[in-house]
Amino acid sequence: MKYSYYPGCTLKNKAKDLDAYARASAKALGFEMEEIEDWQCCGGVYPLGSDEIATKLSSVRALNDAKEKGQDLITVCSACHHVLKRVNDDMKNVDDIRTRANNYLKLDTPYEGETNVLHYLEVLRDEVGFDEIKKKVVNPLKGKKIGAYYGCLLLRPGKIMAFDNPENPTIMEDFIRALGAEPVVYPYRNECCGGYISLKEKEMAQNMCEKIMDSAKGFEADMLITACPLCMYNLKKNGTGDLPVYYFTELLAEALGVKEEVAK
Amino acid sequence: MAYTYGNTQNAAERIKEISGVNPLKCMKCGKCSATCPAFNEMDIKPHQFVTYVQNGDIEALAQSKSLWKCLSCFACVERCPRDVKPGKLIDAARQLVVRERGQNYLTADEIPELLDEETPQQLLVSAFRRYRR
Amino acid sequence: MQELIARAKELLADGTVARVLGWKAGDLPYNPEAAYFETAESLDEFVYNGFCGQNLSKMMIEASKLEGKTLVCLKPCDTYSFNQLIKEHRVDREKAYIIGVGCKGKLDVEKIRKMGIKGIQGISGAELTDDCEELHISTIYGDKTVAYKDAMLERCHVCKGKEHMIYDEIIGESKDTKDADRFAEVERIEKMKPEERFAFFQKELSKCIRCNACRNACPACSCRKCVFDSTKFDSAQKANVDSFEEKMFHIIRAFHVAGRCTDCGECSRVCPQGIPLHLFNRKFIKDIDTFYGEYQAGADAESKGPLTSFTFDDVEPGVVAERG
Amino acid sequence: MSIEAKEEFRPKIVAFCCNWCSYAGADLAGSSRLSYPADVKIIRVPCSCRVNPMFILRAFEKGADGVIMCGCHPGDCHYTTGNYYARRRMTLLFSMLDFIGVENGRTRVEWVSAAEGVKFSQTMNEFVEKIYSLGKNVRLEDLRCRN
Amino acid sequence: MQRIGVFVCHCGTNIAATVDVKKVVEMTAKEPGVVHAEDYQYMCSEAGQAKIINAIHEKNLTGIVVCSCSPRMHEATFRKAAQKAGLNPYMVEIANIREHCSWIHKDMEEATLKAVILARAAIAKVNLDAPLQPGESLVTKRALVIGGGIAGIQSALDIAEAGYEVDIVEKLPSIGGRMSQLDKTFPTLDCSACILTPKMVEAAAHEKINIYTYSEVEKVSGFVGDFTVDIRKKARSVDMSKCTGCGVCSEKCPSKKNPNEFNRGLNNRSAIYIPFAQAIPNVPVIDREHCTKFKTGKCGVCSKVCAAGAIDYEQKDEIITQKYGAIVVATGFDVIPLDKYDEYAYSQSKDVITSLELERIMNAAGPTKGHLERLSDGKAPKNIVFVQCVGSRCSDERGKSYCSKICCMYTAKHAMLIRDKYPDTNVTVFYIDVRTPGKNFDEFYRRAVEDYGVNYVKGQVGKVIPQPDGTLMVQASDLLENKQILMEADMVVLAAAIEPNKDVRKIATMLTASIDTNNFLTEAHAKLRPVESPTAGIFLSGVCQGPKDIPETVAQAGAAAVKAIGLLAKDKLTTNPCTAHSDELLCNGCSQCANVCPYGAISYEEKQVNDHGIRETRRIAVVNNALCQGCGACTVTCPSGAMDLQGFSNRQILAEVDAICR
Repeated sequence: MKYSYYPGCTLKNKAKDLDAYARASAKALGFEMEEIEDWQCCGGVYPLGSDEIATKLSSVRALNDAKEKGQDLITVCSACHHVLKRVNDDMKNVDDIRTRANNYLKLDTPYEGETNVLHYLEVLRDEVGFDEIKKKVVNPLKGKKIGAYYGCLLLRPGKIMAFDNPENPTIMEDFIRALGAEPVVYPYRNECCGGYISLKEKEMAQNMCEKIMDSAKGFEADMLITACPLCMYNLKKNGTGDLPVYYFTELLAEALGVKEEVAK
Repeated sequence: MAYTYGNTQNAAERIKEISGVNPLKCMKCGKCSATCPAFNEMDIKPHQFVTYVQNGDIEALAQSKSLWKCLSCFACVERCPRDVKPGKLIDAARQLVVRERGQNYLTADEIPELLDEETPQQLLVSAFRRYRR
Repeated sequence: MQELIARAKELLADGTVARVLGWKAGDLPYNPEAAYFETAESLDEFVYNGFCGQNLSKMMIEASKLEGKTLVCLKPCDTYSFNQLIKEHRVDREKAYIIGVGCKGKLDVEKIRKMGIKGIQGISGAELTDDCEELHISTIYGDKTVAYKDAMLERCHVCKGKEHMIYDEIIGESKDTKDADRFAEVERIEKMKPEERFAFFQKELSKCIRCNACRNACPACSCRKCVFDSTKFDSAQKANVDSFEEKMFHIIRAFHVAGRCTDCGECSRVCPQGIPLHLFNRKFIKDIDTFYGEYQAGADAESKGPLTSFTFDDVEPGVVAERG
Repeated sequence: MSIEAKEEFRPKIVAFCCNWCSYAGADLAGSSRLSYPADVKIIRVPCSCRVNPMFILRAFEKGADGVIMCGCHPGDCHYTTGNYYARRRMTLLFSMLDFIGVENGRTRVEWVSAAEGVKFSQTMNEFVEKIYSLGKNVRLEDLRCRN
Repeated sequence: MQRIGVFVCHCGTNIAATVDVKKVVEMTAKEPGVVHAEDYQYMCSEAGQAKIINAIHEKNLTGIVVCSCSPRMHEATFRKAAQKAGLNPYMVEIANIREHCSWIHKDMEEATLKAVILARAAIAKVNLDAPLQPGESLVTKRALVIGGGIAGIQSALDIAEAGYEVDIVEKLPSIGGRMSQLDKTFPTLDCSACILTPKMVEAAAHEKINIYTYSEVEKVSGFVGDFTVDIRKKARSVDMSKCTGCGVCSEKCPSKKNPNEFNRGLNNRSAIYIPFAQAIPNVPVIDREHCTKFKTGKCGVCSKVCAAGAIDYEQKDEIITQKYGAIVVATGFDVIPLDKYDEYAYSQSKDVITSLELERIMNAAGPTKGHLERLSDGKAPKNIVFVQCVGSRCSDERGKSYCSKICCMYTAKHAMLIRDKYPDTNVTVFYIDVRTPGKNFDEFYRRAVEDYGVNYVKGQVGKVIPQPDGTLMVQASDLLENKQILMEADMVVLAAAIEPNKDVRKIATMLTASIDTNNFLTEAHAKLRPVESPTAGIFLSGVCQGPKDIPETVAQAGAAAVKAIGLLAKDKLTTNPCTAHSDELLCNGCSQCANVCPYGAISYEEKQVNDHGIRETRRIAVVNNALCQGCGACTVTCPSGAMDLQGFSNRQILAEVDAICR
């Protein structure tokens, strides 16, 4: 299976690991991620305004690129996934935005939300299958108690993201189980860490990160995993400091025995 | 800050238009405020956004701290039983401010001192998108 | 034909049937007409050849009312109509002795004329016993030969098959003459723009002179009194001063036979103006097949027709607008 | 011609409504004061299956610009099965009208329950708007019927 | 030619404010056939009707057109008036110029013009009206009640007391319904079982009442006064006539781990079971899905221990066909599933429960024997939080748009009972509004606050956060304080919205009774006919029509019973004369009409006819007027137009079309 891949700015920079482990794991699991050419930054925040067109165009370009290749579009970064998925929904369902965006872009054939946007985790769950992953795990992460930190962007708004139950998600827990570790379910796993405001409102972000990490620790998690570079940064920077945070792809790569390759 | 929105009803209409939210659907249950992780930092609380828009008191909303404290985490959007989506309203108000007033919450000059080694690009671009025109 | 006549005489003689419904020669070599024969002698006038296109099923409605059985000669495609009439209680199966007559395709004299053949004095090669590959036409301008196929009725090019759906015995061989797609013409029209379709039907239907030949020939149009002749709908026949009249008449006529029409093609065969009336019926048949599953009226005498049955998840009428 | 074109076009629209659901839905639209253009005139029939294609053709013949039929939702027919037959009949009729080149927006079927006053009003507004966009029905009108 | 009178109603200002009634009078007066036209303030009033009657007498009117409200409102009124004046009532037509005109248009000129056109259509129709005589049909003096909860029981009792046979069909093994699951009832705090059980016993003992439990309605045909219903009596696997109800079978049954539906799955029951102690009938049923004997063929313990020899593994479903004159629907409700409200941690924590589960916990026969305990660890809760409006008043697809009506009151009840029995427990209720319309209801709620110290907080709960120590944190709004609260709780009770029983849609379809988008059955008129379905002979009892508490349910059940009795008391019903009729001279006898008739009202006869001198025997369609309901399906199927519908004839409808398109 071959997917169009949208890495996003952070994965080319501060979150290189997230990207590298994802690619290595994909190879081990037998699917291919083909980076789309000339992708542009998604903007990091989905422009909520119904009259915002320009800020949605970079996403539409990426989506259209995948459509032209006839591939599903895969992302690893939660924020990029969120933005792409929501813009795609607009292009599919909101007449006004679709018309205006197409008028602007003047594509050969108008883009109408045809591309299927998938998060890497969704590929693992729906295309590869967690049972299949379990079979391919060479270093089961036995004995590790891992808390999944979902954050907001993957889950909400639930209707559009259609990723998992937004109030009681299970995909990352199933993922953790597939790697041979024990998932820790804690109530703050879908609460916001305050990543977006961490630049100016440090104290606020600190409060929020602490709440999340204290809750996870309370339920005896040894570590957290996340799919979002911003959450990663924020939890590390503004959290309690005594709970390690990893990208989910790193643990995947480790369990699949391809982590060393990446380190090289 | 002496600048005011000429016709307040117009500004309210703009907010409704940008957000696509009908504030009249609100039944004042307060679930948004019960949900909001930034509640304590806000001067105008999420459930009050609706009333401000309804009353056309956009100036107060524009001046509020809440505008910049909202995390865009969509928790209120997800849980609102009436499809009112206070998060969308506040986002629209924020856009109105940065667009029409040229009032950037964050200027380019301020940024370097806020950065550290690990700051991801994502945070920078999102800050730009959220806080300035 | 001789075999047919011999058998008919036999059946008359032994009292199985009281009369024979077949064809006798007309005033021209190509216009045999339906006729009853009640004696062995009269059967000498009996003819059956490539020009006996007329579907005799409908005549059995009246024949069913007569004393005794009627021997009726039905071609494969006529038997569909007969079945449909049984289903609708219009003919009495017990009153009919059906001889399924062979058919190798029926001829359209208009097609011959269109080839520029005039002054026809005689035609051979169209007997049931012939192989029906070539027609030999003697005219006042000399003899001509044309391919049988080229003179066939449109309906025979889309023949439903050489099997008789109902019969008591079969005499003569049949040939499958299908060499075209039944819905091709309908599809061609469907692909046109609405204005073009409108213009097409405007042109065709404006030829209509409301002679009612179609109605009279149609085995499904068997109402004792047509709605267009009754006061029930205030639709009693009026002079045609406007195109709508024809549209209304032909749409309603097609609608009334929708799900019952066997596609026997008599309407187009008898139209003196050459209007392709069968297109309306074919359109309904095509829609019925696509929307509700393939259905051939007259294939049996029991099943419920598509307009008197339904499924819970039939397509919505909006489908017409959706498909554009 | 040019004089006629300047005349404001007010379409004639006939709505056949079944007594049990759609007519009641129209009543509810009325008592809820949900407006729709006055161009729509409703004819009450016991059931959508009472609507004969001849009625629809007749309306067009007499100069109607649009004909809409409303009935109970499939499965909710007061007479159990009436609207299922109506659905087949109208599907075929509409398809035939489309086939002979009549704009298919001039006919519509909508299922409206007694509780759907809002839907009734919305449907009529949409339909009228559609008919306005199509303009006068010149293709089916019988000119003799003008008076 | 008819002599037609047109009567235009002002309906106060309802019509007159938008429609120029004088103009309508003036315009319609000119129509062919119209010999009289007048307007009046209220046509439906006595005085208005008198005007019609007078005009009929004075002007020898043969047809009446009333331009007024919907015929669904006053057609019957005006028909009766005409009848009084000696005119056939079916010579009256209504032009609906209120609902279809004045109420939806603003422009007077436009509305007036439309009113005139609608009147013209009605005039055109009257012109072709023919006097009709209603027929008669017999009434089967027996009622069917679908559902054996308090609504069904009450309706059945009332009908039976009036002297008619009643059958109750209950899907579950016992009657009793939701009310049997309740512990106490508001606003008086009686024990639910104490007031329900006598009713159940009375119903069971009543000589006119026949109860089919563990049974479902399978098929309904016919019409008002003469329904034929197939009831599927599911195999109980126990012979009701032999069983003594000793209960040994349940005790000895080795398959004990099956969720106890009666206790909302909070504990388990055996595979052969009696749902609850007061069950009627007191006969167990084998849950074949969980029974070892049925699953593996090996076991048969119950059969061995049954002294009465009542166990019958071979029992089959039985179909009972019965005729009824009236049907009462009392299918009740359930609470909505909470899988879309995971922010309240219902699926994550055993201590987050629904109010109905709390009823079972509080009940002496419940899973905790009536002790208020946390289901997770059996400890007594110290802080209980109630959350109101969980899934009610929601405009998204997660919940229901309506107010469930009973939650405010039962929550006050729960809060009060808990504070009364366990005074050390803190009780907080988060509410959006407290809605207590009802006799002694607000007083009841105030007692909870004032006498029992229940803490009511205005605001909704955003999230219930399970803690590592097993307690819960509740994050909520206090809107009056403008605060976000984080409150400790060890039990959270959710007032989940109620919704109509899942089966009601299927039943409504069988009955051809209309149903709304929330699956509540629609009443014939929201205000004036609240217990009748628009489908004649179908009556609505209890929550199947809309959310209700017990007193309201019982009141409505009684009202539905009275309506049913009113029907059963008649020996004959006059039937709608607007039936189909076949013109024997036009009929082809083709049988197409019979194919589409839903009532089997069309048969065929070989009949001698004289068709303009031609005498012959023809196969002719004949309509049974008692069976025909007048849908008209046959009329469109008939190609020759032989089949026509009286009151809605082809020519009449065409005349209306012509009048509108004129």
